[in-house]
Amino acid sequence: MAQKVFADAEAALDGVLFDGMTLMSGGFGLCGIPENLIRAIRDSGVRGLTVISNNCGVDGFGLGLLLEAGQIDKMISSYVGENKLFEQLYLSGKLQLEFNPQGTLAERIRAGGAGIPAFFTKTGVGTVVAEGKETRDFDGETYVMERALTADLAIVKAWRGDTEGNLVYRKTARNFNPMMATAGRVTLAEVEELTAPGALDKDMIHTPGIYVDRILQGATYEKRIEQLTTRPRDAARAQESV
Amino acid sequence: MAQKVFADAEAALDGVLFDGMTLMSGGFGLCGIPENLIRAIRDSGVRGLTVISNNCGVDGFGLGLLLEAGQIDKMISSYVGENKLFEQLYLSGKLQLEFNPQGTLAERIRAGGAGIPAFFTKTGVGTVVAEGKETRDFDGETYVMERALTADLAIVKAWRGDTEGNLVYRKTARNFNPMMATAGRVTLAEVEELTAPGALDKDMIHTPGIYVDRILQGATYEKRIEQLTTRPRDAARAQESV
Amino acid sequence: MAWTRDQMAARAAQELRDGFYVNLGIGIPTLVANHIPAHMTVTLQSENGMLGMGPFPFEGEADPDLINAGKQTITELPDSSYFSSADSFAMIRGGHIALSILGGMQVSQDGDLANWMVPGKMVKGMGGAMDLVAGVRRVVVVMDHVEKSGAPKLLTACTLPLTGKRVVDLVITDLGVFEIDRRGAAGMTLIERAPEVSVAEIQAKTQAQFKIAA
Amino acid sequence: MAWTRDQMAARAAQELRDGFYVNLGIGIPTLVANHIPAHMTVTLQSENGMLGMGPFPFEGEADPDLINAGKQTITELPDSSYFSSADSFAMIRGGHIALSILGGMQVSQDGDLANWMVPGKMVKGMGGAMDLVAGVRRVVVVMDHVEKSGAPKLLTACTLPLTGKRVVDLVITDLGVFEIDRRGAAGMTLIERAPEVSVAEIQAKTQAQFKIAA
Repeated sequence: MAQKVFADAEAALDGVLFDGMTLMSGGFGLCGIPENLIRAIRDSGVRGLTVISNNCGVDGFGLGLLLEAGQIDKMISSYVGENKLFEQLYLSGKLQLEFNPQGTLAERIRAGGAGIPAFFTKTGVGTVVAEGKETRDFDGETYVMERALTADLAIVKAWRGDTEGNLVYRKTARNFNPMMATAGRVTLAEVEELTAPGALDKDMIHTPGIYVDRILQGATYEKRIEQLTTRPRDAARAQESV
Repeated sequence: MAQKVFADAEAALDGVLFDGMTLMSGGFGLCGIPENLIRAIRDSGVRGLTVISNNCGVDGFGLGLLLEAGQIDKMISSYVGENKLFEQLYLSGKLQLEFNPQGTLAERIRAGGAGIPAFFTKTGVGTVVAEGKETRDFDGETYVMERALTADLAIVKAWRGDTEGNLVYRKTARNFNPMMATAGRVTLAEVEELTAPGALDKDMIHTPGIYVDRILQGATYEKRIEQLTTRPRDAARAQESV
Repeated sequence: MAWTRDQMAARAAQELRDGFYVNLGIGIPTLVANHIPAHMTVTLQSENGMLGMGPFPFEGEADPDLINAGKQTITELPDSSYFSSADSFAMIRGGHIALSILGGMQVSQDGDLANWMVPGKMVKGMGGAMDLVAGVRRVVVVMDHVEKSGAPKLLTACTLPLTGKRVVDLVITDLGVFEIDRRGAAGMTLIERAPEVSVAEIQAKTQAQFKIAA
Repeated sequence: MAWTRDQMAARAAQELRDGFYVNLGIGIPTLVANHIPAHMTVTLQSENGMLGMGPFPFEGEADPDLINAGKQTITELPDSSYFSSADSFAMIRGGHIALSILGGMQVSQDGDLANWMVPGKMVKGMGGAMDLVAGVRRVVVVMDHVEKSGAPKLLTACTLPLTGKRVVDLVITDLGVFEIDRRGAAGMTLIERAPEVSVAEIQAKTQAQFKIAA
């Protein structure tokens, strides 16, 4: 019987990495990133990667680890943000960067998984994003044609998953993970909790197991917070909780 | 404060119906159809409808009621199936019919809700479905361009919904309902159980409330079964249950 | 001796592999589910929005919210999942289903398939068939070798409106099994015959040109 | 007297209507949430995949799985829902969000917006801004009237790479409020001034051509 469960990230990556490959990695900022698989890819030493991910982690965490190790040749992202090394490598010409509007990036990945080679969107018309791309009018509005994105390998992070690869995400850690799971020629999922089939509500599965080739329970989750913002408890509430 | 909850189907339909309008109706066969809203539309007497729905109900139930009452001019569907009146009206030229492959229909509706005016698919290339449409090669394969579908009104059926319009569907009664909820200029949802906000799991909402303009709890649900298929209990199991 | 419907389904089941996700059409293809080897994990997709389709329910336990693409009441399994029609056909169109087994009215020697309408007569509609043949990685058609009238169904070119062009990989009829090189130029090849069915009989009942496997 | 950041946010809040679904950008637009009138139901969308964004968590209660598009920890409300990035931008692109309030570096008199990069200097990326300005029904930009250097930010044409062409409906600066007829030919109109700010001062600090509302 086919077996999808692997003992750890290193085992799950066995045989699927090669230099020059295209990698999709789920997450938005540091939220919902497959941190165990990223660490194992760093340790594997694979090089020349094209990485499709909304962001590229931060210095010292998430995909930032692969940037630091010089394993990434090109990023396809919507946001560099506060990642200094990313910005610096790009500005110095050491890293190729293809900026995509976030929604276009998400839809290109969905299209890749859904067998749709191209679609039209209003996003980016009249900007550098549309340069060199076909534009076209529908009902008096101008749209740009965007192509699908797929990858040799997709790595995603879910909250819970079962041994058949059915996945459930938690809160805003869902983000790009469900689409990426559909767009990898091979898809690996890491989960915080691996369950037996039947433990997940069948009406509530975000990624059906068909999309997941291998699954593992992550050894540890740091789940680092990028921008901790809080508010003080107000007096009334503080009293209540005493 | 904005109020989305209506007392019944008739009240929810107030002011949104007009002759010659385009109507989307969720459901696959008789599974997951907005039966209360369909009955109220029949009673309203609105005419000249273009109806976008995978099927057209059966004689005497579901959208079959609108067919019988002569309220439909045109269907956009993937399957006539066992609906004799549908077949007969079409063959005698009294009903226009635009056949769409089921997946193309679903994707055209999703595109309509998602601001994508057109997309390419392999489905239907080389068949009557592609006649008169643009075809195009991507990476050596031929695809046909399909346009988005929207409607003046979308009516959908969910299992549970809250007063803000968040919806959850049950089993295969989900089908076309989530996409249609996004593609109506006005969207009405009927539910079996209307709950207060907070009663639904926030990670498990299939249709966010933003898509639902009006919501009602259906008065009655017949939930007719089109093809009842069962198997006998085997001896061993029969014994167990004694 | 021609194969029975059940024997055709059993032959189609030989196309299954462990771990496959499969979509079965209405009619004989549905019977394939009864022939999945016990040691094999095969997950059935139903294009109305379900993965992991179980058997028919016991009497009195049918759920109107749980039907297959043929609108028959079914059951779920421990690893089942439900999804929308758009997500279901994204799965199909995106090439995630390994195998589709479906019925046919006509198949051409190049792999064209017609199975959704007879102009002026039968207007059922294509349902999900056009999406399945365009999107699924391997397409197997199971059908009678000839029509009730005796007219051949394996043709040089289909005369009925097509469901898909160059989409069929394998045809299983009551008389034999044909491989079709739909992506290349090798055409159609007879690779198996039902017991006691002669090549001559098959040739007499087939309009399509076909080679005979060595 | 020029408006403070908070006063600009308060002015932007006047664009809200009961029942609106709204997306707020980073910076001053975030402050708009503090000015939603008590009798009004306004639902905030966060483009990373949430509808119904609540306030920052109490100390010690931050959840790393719950952040907004600015990557700040936030909370949920009773009617919140979560969804994928594809579904989030389907919502945005499909015109389901009534209003987007975001920051700007430059706005042209035709409604072009630049707010995502300074070539060779700042490479943050556009994130979801291009999708928001293309998809949301009404776009309001809140920004300082001039750069720190004193250079005008309301221009005849933007000099920085665009976020969108003819996308801005209203600009709120610390000096006044401008309406832009982005779908027509009427151009830009000054419709309000901050207290004690003269038309002459605004004209001196604005490169764009604008009319003055009667």
